[in-house]
Amino acid sequence: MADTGENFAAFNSRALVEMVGGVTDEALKVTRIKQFLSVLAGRFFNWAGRKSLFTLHLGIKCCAIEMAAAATPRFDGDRFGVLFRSSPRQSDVLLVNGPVSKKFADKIVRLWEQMPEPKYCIAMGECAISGGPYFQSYNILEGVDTVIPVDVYIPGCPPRPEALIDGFGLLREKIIRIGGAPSTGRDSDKPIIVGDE
Amino acid sequence: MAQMWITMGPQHPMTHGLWTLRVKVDGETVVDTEAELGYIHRGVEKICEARDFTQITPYCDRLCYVSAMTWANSYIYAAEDLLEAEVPARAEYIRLISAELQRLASHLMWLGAFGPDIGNLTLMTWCMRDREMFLDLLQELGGSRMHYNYPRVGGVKRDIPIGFADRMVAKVKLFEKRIEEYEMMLDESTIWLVRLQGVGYANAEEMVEAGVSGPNIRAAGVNYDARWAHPYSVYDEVDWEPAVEKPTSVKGADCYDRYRVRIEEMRQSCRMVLDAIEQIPGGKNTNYASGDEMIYTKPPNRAPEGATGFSNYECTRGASQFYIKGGGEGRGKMPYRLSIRSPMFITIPYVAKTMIGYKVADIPAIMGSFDPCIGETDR
Amino acid sequence: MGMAITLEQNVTAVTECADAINDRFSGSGITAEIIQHSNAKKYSFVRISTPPQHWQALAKWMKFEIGVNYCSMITGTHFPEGPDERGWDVVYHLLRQPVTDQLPNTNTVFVAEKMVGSFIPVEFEVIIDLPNNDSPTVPTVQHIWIGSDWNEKETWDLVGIKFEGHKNMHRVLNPHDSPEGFHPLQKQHKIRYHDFNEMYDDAQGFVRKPADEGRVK
Amino acid sequence: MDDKYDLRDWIFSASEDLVPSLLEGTPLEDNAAQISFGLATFAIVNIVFLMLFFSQFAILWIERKAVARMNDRRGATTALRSLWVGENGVTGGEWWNMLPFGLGKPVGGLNKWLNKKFGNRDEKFATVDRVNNRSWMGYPVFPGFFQNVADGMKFLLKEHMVPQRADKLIFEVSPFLIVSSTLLILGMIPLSSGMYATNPELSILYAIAIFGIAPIGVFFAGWSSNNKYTLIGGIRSAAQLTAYEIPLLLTLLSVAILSGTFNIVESIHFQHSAGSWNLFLMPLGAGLFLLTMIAEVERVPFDMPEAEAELVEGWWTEYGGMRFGMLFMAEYIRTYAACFLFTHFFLGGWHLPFQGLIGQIPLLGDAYLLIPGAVVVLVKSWLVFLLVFVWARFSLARIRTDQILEFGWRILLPLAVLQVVLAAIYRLYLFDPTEMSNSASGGWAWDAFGIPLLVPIVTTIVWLGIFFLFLNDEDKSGNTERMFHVYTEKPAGTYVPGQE
Repeated sequence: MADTGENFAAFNSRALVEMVGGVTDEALKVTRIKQFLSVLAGRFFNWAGRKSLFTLHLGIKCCAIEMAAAATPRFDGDRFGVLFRSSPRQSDVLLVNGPVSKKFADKIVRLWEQMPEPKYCIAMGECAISGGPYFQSYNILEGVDTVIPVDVYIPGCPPRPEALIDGFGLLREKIIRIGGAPSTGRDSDKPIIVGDE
Repeated sequence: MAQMWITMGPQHPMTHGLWTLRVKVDGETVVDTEAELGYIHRGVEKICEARDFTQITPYCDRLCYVSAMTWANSYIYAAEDLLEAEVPARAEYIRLISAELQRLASHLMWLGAFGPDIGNLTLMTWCMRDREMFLDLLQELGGSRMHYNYPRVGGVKRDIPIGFADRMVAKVKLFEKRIEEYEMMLDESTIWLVRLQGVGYANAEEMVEAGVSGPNIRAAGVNYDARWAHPYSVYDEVDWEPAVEKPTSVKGADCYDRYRVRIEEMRQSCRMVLDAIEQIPGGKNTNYASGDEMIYTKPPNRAPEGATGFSNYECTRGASQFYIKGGGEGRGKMPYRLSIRSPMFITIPYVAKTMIGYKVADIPAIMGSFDPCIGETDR
Repeated sequence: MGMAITLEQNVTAVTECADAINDRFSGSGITAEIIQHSNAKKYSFVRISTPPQHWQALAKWMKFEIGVNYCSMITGTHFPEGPDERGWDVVYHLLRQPVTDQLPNTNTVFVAEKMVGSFIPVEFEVIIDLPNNDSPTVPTVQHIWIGSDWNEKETWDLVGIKFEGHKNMHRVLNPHDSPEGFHPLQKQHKIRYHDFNEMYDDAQGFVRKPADEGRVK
Repeated sequence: MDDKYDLRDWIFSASEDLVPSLLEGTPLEDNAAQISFGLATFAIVNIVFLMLFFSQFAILWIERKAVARMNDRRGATTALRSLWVGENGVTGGEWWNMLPFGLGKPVGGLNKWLNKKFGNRDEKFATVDRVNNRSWMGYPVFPGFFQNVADGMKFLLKEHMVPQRADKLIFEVSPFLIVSSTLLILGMIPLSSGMYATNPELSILYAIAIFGIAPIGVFFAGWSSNNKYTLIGGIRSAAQLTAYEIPLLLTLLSVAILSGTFNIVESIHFQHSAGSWNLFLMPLGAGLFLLTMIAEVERVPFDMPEAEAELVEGWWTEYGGMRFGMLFMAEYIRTYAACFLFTHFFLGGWHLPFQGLIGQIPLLGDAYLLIPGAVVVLVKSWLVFLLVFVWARFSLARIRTDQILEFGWRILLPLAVLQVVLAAIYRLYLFDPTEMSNSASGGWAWDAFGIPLLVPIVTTIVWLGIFFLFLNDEDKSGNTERMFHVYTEKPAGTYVPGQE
């Protein structure tokens, strides 16, 4: 057959693809499978994300000892899925447990940037919140939130390990709300403060 | 392989805090090291110039986060020197008990952090478990888990509560059994021995020359301890002997010696508090109101013009010293200059040089065995 | 029973040391006196005051003749309103420790009460007054006591006392990029307190939180 | 003896029955045999793989809980319950209403009922509520089992990061190299004689060959990350695995010599037929196998490549997100495979302990033999994991690199050679092939001088004796150079010079 540029076939492939595709699209729209999947899977993944909070093993000052105590027999943060990893690449939570000095400020920002999204920051103790007892010092920043967006504030000097565990609980509560939202676009106006019921 | 510099820190499991060790390695062998401090420099000395003598105690608590009580006591002795305060005997006993309980807690924290350095993860939790016992006791005194703000110029904040003595004796006796448990787990493990023995030699004269003090020197076979050499408190009245290790080489003390000497020191601290609680003037089951003359003598709150105060105190990591210049017009209530001598500030650069010649894997063992604490180092 | 140096031992040793220093250095401006602590057990120590130019000689002599082997702390102080001859002072705290190397499988357990002579631990305080000018300078003792190395670095870093001849002087506690001549423990720097906000303006550009801007603490 | 439950046979026969009848009359009729074989193989491979893979969660759970108990802790307690009770009463809105067509309404109703029944009941203290939502009416069900599920799923959510100066291709490829080669190990591990994916003739060699691929991936990963810690970790890993591969090979060679085959299934059959598990014939070999396997899977005390104290996280420091999750999983699969191999080579595979003796008891013995082989294998390997891998990891410290290598080359290698020689001697002179029997009661091929099972009993006693001899051989006072000897003064400070 000479190629006249016309297609005389009853069913050409393009029509088939268009038809099948159209039907599939319609079917997807009608059954709303996407919506099903996103709601259900989102729900499940949100659960996974909030139940498994690996914390960067970063000990700055006093609160680091309470952080360690929270992982040990009496308090046992492992019950709640709080594990400590030494590499920022494998952690979800940056637990700032001490004053941030000018020398350490760019280091901690770098650690924060090395952590993959979604990531969360907890300011533990007065020093990390506002400079604490060292608010007058020439070398201490007024809280870690001058350089890193903070999700949860745990006051205390140092906060007891129970408070830390509760802080993780409140972070989970927040994760239900924000899900895996990137750390840059969160509602930082409404910080969560432990004990501020 | 060519030599290369590795930067360990500031966030690194080996550092026990926030500092940087730069290591030059040739394959697995350490060729050169450099220590870099100052990541949590808070300027405590400057802040204390604007605090009166009672307000300084919390800052001294927070100097070292694992032995708050000893640092606060250390400051208090310097302030008493400055203010010429008298201290009742019962208060001295209570200070001794609190300091030795803190020493137990601190050494447990050290052992707990030393375990993961060598790779033994169980040790960490076991030590922290036992540490909680002593934190509870200290909490009964000071009201807080870590920073007690307990001693006062001229005495202590409040008396030991009723029943404290019994609880303390029970816990300390239990802990003496737990020490044997640790020794069973560690000293009889060949891996523990081959990791520590013959590693990180440091001899006594070299350490004194470099300014190392405390258990690290006693590990090298010399009994030198500020508790008897520059006496304070009532250490001459209670039953104890300094813990000293025999070095096994002319090269001095290795990591194993430093581990052993701290274990022995824990035993001696147990012995001390058990004896002190029996001898305490005023009885162990009485509770005087705070401010009572048995536990507190009101000091003058202004220092005389040009006065200085100095204390040499055996902290858990070595000799901590405070030097306070007081007086001055209108500033008599506050120190004009308060200077802190931290044992680890001088030890860490020395330890960094000690590592040269050993393997990369020995770095945490050597560093951990010297018990670094960066809170006091950076001040 | 626990042990401790007795007061008699302490007084004997302190007197010996003070006398030795006064004998050796009489007429050079170096004076040694015995001061009693007013805390704890009321022990005494030797307070030496020396002009800076004789400090190295004194230090060497102390180390090798009376066995002062331990430099424990160095304190610099700024007196901006002080007299012309005392605008700064540097205080060295030195200790004599009876510490020696041990042969294998031996150790020295001192019986404190029986110690005599140069074995008795003694505490020294060396005060060096410096004239009131912009560049306080003291000769270094880095080569005499290794332990003074980092102490001197710290004193320079925080107070700004220059140690003449010190090798490898650098900042240890303040950030390396602190501005030249910034030594926070000098008295012209006020702490961030009430009206003094100038410490917020620093080289690295850290500022207060926007919410706290202009707020007085 | 073959396992009673021959799943493989059932599936194949069912497939052979069904497929030709289904395909009758279609153009595929001629190929029915091949198709039925393919389908059956596909089914059995998937069943076995999924069983192995999901029983791995048990391994993770066992480790987590056992470790917690050794550490005086409680361990993970996460439960699925918080899926519907949320956290602290925050449930993220009525999500079921977001489902289309109102299909979520019954879910919502169920959820409300569950919340009412098992949810937080407004305790006086909010913290009680917060803590309580990890259990069902106060009774945790498989506490913490779902923690590992959550960990794995979370990794899927994480951002994928490649260091800027990394060698991107190799950085991306090496996790897959490690994971895929690790999954291949599972291919030839039999769960019982009737449950295996494939059974190559030389499956022992295959296992070792596959075990040897992952180290290359490890080295690639360490090198390509462009990080000094990972580089050192990768090099350490390469050195260590090379050193320990050879004793491992020799140990397996001795297993092959003893059982006369390079096939795992046959070597298991041999253990039963000859009358004794290999563990009792070559305790030395079993010990060597465990030691080298711990080193192969890089766990404490041989975890130098991942030494957390000095190398942050070792060669996987730079991996985050799902890449790290896969590497983590691969490490556990390797450990799990090591447990399976130990079970098969030394603990008689799917055979029950004292199967021959207990099986002869009427009724009880029959019931005993009804236990499925797959269950026996799984329980045995979990026990091996718990008693060897977990226990060692959390009671021992970590050995230094040079000490690891010295131990491998200078101690393990000669011992492995010795074991090969011993195995040959056993097979040649102490083994009686005529007494082999594949019946339920097993054979008596290791008798000597007419005493049943004399060879394994004597062997075990001799090696235990040697072990205890070495255990108590510390000369505490003789050696002043102290290496390897506890020589400390006790109590400290009692020594006064001049009074000794």
